[in-house]
Amino acid sequence: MFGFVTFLLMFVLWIVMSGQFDLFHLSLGVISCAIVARMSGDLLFQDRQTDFRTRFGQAWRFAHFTLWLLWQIITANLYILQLALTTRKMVEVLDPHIFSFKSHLKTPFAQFVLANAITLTPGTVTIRIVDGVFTVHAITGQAAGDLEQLDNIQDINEMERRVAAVFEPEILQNTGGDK
Amino acid sequence: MADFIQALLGHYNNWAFILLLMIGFYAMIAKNNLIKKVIGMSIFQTAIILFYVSMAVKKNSTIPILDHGHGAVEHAIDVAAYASPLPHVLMLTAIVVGVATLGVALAIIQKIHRTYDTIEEDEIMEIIAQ
Amino acid sequence: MNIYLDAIVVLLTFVGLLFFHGTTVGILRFPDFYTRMHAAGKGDTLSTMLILFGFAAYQLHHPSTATLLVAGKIIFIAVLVFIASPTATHAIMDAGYESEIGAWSAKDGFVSSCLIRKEKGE
Amino acid sequence: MIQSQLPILIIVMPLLMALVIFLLGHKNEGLCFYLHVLGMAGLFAAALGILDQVVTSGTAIHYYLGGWPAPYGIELVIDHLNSMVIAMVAAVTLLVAFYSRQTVPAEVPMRTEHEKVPLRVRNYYVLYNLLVAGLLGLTATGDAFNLYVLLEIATLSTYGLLALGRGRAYYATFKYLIMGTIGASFYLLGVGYLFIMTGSLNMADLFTLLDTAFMQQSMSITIAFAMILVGVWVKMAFFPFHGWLPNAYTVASTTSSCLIAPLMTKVSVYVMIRLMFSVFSAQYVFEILGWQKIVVPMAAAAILFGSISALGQKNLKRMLTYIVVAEVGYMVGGAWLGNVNGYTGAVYHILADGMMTLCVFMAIGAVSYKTGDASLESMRGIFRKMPVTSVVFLVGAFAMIGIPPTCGFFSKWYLVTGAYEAGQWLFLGALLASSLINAIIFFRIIETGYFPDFNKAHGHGHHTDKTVVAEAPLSMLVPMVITASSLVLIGLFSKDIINNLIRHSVPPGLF
Amino acid sequence: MDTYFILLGTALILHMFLTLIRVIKGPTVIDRLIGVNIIGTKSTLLIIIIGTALHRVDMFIDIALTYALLNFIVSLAAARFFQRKRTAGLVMEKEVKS
Amino acid sequence: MEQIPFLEATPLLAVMASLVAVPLIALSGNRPNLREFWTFLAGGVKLFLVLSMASWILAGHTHTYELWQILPGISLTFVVDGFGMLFALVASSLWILTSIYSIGYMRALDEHAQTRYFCFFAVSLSATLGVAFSGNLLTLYLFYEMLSLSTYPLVTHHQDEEARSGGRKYLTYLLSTSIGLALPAMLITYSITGTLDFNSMGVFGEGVSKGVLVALLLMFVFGFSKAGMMPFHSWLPGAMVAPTPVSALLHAVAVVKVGVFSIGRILTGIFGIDLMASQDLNTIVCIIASFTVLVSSLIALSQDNLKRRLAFSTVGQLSYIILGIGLATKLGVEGGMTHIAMHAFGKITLFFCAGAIFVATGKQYISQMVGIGRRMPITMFAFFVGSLSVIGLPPAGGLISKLMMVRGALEADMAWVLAVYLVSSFLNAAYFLPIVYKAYFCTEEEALFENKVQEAPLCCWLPPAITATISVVLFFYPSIFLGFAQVMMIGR
Amino acid sequence: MKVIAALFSIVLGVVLLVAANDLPIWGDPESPVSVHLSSYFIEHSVEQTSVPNFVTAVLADYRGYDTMFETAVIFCAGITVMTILRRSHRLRKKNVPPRPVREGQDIIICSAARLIVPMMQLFALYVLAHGHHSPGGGFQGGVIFGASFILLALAYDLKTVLSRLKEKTMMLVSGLGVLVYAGIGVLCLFLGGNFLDYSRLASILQVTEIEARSHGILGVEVGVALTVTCIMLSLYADLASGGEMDEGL
Ligand code: NA
Ligand code: NA
Repeated sequence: MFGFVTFLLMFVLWIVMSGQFDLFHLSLGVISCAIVARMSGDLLFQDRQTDFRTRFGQAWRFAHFTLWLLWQIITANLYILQLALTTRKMVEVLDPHIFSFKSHLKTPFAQFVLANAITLTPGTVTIRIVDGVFTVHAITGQAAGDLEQLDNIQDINEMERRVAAVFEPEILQNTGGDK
Repeated sequence: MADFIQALLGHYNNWAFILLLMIGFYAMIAKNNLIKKVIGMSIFQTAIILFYVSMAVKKNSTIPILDHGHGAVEHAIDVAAYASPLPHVLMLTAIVVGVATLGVALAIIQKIHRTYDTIEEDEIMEIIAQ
Repeated sequence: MNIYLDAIVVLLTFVGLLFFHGTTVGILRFPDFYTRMHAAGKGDTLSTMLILFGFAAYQLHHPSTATLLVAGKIIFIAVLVFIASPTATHAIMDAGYESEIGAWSAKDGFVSSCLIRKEKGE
Repeated sequence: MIQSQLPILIIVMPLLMALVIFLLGHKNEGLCFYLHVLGMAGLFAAALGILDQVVTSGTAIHYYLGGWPAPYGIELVIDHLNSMVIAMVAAVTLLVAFYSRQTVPAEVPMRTEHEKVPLRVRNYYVLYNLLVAGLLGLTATGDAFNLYVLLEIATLSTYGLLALGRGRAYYATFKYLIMGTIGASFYLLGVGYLFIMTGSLNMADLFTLLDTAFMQQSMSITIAFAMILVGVWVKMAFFPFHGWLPNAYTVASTTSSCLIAPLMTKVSVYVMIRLMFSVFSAQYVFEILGWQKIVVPMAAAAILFGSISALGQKNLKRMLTYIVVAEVGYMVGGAWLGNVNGYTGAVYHILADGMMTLCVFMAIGAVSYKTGDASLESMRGIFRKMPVTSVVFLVGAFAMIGIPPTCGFFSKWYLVTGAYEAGQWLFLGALLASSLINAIIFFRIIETGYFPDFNKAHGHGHHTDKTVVAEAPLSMLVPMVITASSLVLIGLFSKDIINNLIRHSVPPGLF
Repeated sequence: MDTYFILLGTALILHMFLTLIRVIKGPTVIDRLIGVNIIGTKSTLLIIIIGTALHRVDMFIDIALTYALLNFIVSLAAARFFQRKRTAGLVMEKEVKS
Repeated sequence: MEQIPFLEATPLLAVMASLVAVPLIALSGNRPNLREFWTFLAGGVKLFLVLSMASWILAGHTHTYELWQILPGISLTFVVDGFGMLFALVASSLWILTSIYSIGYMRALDEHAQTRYFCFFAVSLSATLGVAFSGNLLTLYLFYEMLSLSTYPLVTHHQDEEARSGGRKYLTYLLSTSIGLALPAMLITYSITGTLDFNSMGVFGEGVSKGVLVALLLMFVFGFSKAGMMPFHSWLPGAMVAPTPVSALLHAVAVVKVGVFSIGRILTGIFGIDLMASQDLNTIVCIIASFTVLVSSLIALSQDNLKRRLAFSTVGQLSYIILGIGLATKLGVEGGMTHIAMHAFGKITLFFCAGAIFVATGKQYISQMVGIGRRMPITMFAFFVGSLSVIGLPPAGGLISKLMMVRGALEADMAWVLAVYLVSSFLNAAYFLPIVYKAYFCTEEEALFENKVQEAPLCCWLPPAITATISVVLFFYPSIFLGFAQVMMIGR
Repeated sequence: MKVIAALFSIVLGVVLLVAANDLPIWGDPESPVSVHLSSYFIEHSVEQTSVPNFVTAVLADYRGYDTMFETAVIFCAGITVMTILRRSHRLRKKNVPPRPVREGQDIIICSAARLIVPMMQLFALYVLAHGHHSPGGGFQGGVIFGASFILLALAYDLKTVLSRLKEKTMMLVSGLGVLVYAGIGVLCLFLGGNFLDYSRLASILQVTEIEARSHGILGVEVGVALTVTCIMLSLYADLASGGEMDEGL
């Protein structure tokens, strides 16, 4: 099943890339997709427990999340632009420091999304994840504040909440749900 | 002399490759660090590749792949419209050869490093001399 | 139609260029490796994506299967950049952190690698 | 059918054999040797076939790869000149193939229980076959760029073969790699200038295109020629570009040096001759450029330098490598004398020197195989211990010195005659001086091998300590003996070789 | 529009040269890596711009994609390499302080 | 065309006879008698083959056998003519005698590696005959080098430090001169003339400048340094470290005579007598030879080691021969050629005797040989006869050839050469006769030998006796060898 | 040394500048390079091989012989590096400087790699299959495919990749690639043509001779891709792990 889905996804990609729709090239496409599905079919879907209905839901929520993220990225870039082009001294505008927090997210993919989201959003960059503990570099105290404020394990920050809503809604129920 | 300078200016494209060639050649000979020598080697080869590829250039021509948009299969192919394919072909080969050599060179340097614990040529020479 | 499309193209690419400008100035101006990474990570991703979107839009000038597929491919590249760029940023950041590159702090100026090590809990 | 396909068979056979050994030798490493010998035997037969074809037909064979006509596709051109070189290469590789039976497993350890995937013996033979394919390919080709590709595959496999040696092999190989790349790059650059000026890569086509007043006056063409020359000179270790060779060949394993020393430099010399006369012309080289005034004295310097350096060496293999450097001077000088005798001597010496280098390297290899090193001291009393090896070495040494009827004499004959005719007295003197120095060098070894250790056995008369004969294994002796006899045969049949092959290949414009 | 693209390309190249300053200045290897990574990403764009200018973007798009992929892998590899080495930052620290 | 009374390939067979024996000798190494049988068989066959051609040659014919064309215009060719025949006859007949002597000598001293010794002996003989029958310079050069190399193991037979240095000197001189001088001279000759075949008219036509000729002449004369022309002579005394039979055969016959023969061949066959005379080349040769004759004789006087004294004597006598041929007159050339034979029999006798003394007493120095004549009468008598021949006194063959050379000098109007001959003969007498005198005519007290010293074994004294006898016979019947020399000069 | 090297470099530069004197003007459509052979290829390669990409046509057909050896060069480099870097067990024990071990997996990179690798591989195959029409072909496809494995190795470690693609298989396939190329050449030879004369494949493939050339080109490109893929990975594995084949970078 996962192999077949991979095959289908790959074939869509093939169609986009190929631009040749004669039988010869299509059959080459089928062969190619089969090869990829065979060789790397296990890569695309890491956990095999989730069924496809759940996955469709995730994809839908993820699209929403992406839109929000895009906006965040744009603000992040505006922020960078502002910092970079400021006439003030760096001492006045920057106050970088490194901090850690423990994430509630369980699946690697969710952690990955969270990490990259942190990186792309204003003021923070993920340095590493070790056993669910994120080490983050913040460019100013204010930027960090959002992520750092929580010492309480029960609490969850804004970013993590949004990611959890996409991939692991059950976490939100355990931690007290949406704020 | 004036003619000569004129000619040099007329072939400004050669300067880049000659400069790269000189840098690479110098690094290959003069650098003490084996890795830097190898980098020099790569620059040297790249310079030659640049030289060849620059030959392929034709004014007002495009890449040497038949443009389907112009329906060229039906009509006679306009030679002037395409850059020369041959230098590209040759350099594809040269690049591959360069990469192969680079790989072998790096493998040998690893071995040298393991044997002498250094990749500085003078230090290796000293060890050998002992 | 074409004028609007061109306007979109110019807008997207120009904003992209602007962010790229921010990135460039940022990595030149920011005081330490970590802060530079901020500029590089965010600015590079978005500016690249925006310019790519601009070119994808430009393909719609002559809409046909071929050009649509090209636009699709450009989008595909943008998706790739979206995944790859923050990942690369993280990898470089992690390498610098592991290498214990000295950090800059507003209070003390440069913090030596010892402090970084302390923060890492070693 | 097979007749007409021989030109490509000699190249594809070793290539395919490399792959077959690679694939089949994976399971059974012992199989590699047999496959290898089989392939080399077939190759030798094909090489003889092609030689016969050329001699019988009296014209060059053209083979169009992919069926594409000459300047557009790549063609193989086999004429009197390279059919001889091909036969030489095939013979050397076959002989070394036999020879390698014991030496390769001894020097390149077989797979053991604990090792992950070395399979070095298999890889050794694969590289060996690739080297042969490269050498034969570059000898047979009629395309200047194809020559570069094949030169590189030959060199690359050489790096592998050399790096399998011991001790300092890696550093020496690295230096070789850098120099080899410089050489190849210069060649490529030269070809680039030819290409930009003519638009062609086919040698015959280039020859035609270069045969105009404009081209002959062109500075770019002159510099193309210079670049190509420097390139092949580096590859053949022509003085003063020789620096890499002694180190690289000394530290190589026995089989590698037996294989590479006779072939690599000789084939490079062939390449130089081929390019001088088949791309450029005798008229261009000798009359328009007239560089023989510089190159022949350089060759003389190479000879003297090589010989004198050899004189100072304690390690026999190293000594031989310097002799190789000197011998390159012979051939380059001969080719640049600009007359028929010089040309004949140079081409004949490619054959002769290939075989005699093989002979002495094999003999020294056998000694070091038995005694564990290749110093002069290892030769002590070798005439008693290894009589056959000693005789083989003796024959090789005589050839190197130039004692008739070994082939070395005849090449010197033509070279000296050519030098005399060209009035190149320095070169003539260098030839004679090097013969003398070779005599001293080899005589010193022979003496060491002939006399017992004076510290052990005093006085004359009764040598009670009967040294036990400990000859090298038969797999080494047989090729050695064949090689040694070939030195005499090549000498005795020199007239036939010259009349039937070399004289037909003399380029127009030589007097 | 072609003119605009050429201007865009020129601006990109200009910025790439600016980025090159960071590559040259360092001070640590990893600082240089930042610059190289950015230049690589922007080269992808440059390829597409060239393709557009030549009206053969359908051909250049594959090259651009390849370049983007390889650039990612190269950056990743370099980062991994220096992460493993751990000394990349230390070596340069003296320079930073002085 | 007359039918030749022998096989076409006889010269080749004669050359090969001893070469074929080599493997046989080598294989029967552990059965000495069988081994020596092969040596004798080969010697006999060889001598027979040479003799079978003798009458044909004496009748004024020459026989050519072309074996193999080796270079354009140059073949491996055997030519049998008077000069070659003369030399071949001397060499092959003396081989048999030397073999007898060798057996006695080697077995008496229980030498090591006898098999090797006999093998290389045989190879050397082949090379010698090859030189004798060479039809052109290249063939000659080939066998010349073969001889140099195959005698090396003989010279260094003892394989001790002394042998090594002697052998080193030996090869150094021979190879360096042949490669450094003779080879280029040959090549230049070939370049100029396009041939290397021997021709009694010479190969250089008109128009070769005298400078080139002189240069070539010098290169040849010094290039074939087996002839021991000063200053390239010092290998010869050094090579005396060899066992005596080797010294005897090789240094009285094979090696040195090959050198002389080669030079003779070149003077007569490459330059040609007429050219020599007309271009005054003969004067140059004569001056070099005369110098060597006188100086070597003087050195010989001062040697106490018998073999070394003989060696320097040889150096002088070889130059006699060159001097004779160098006169470039009929009588001079004939005398020179004949002297090869005369000196060979005389000198080999002397060497045999020296060896016999060594075998019997272990003594090598002349000063230790006082009174030996009483203990070894036959040996010392043979020695006496041999020295007469070398000095040129009756009744020994040496006188005949010397007289011819003297007459040749007169014929050539070179009276000063006469003086050289006379002075040198006087010196010869001065270094030989005192040995004989002290051997026989010392007082009882002076004698250094005890009564138990006896003659050496039969194998050791018989050969010198035979050669001494032949020396005397040659005085009465010089035409045995003179005939061949005269054949060469027919028509002059 | 440095002065001499600099001197040599300058001499080289000057010589080349002098040579540049009578070269054709850059971009001149009448220059020999543009006219002599190249114009033939541009004019005829489509009608003779039905490959619109002139570079591919020349690379794999007109000069396919070069390309075969180029593949062999890669193969050669692969086994050379492998042979050089692998050590015998005995030697491995001592003399190995300890390398810092990387702790755990980097979730971020791993996840990104999992997403990218399949797409990359498909793209590689696309590049290989479309070499006739767009800039691509065996080398390019092979490089990308090989790079996809390298990406995986960077994200996880070498062992993971080698458990997916066994080293034995990898090496065998690399040889197989060259064999495919040379084998097609030999097949043409058996079908009565010259070596690499793909038009002879027409009888087997049941197409016209021109199309047979096109298919022949694809065939050899597949061979090239196989070799390049495997050797890319092999080179990375050997070089990055120093022949230990354990972790990679
Ligand atoms: Na190619
Ligand atoms: Na392609």
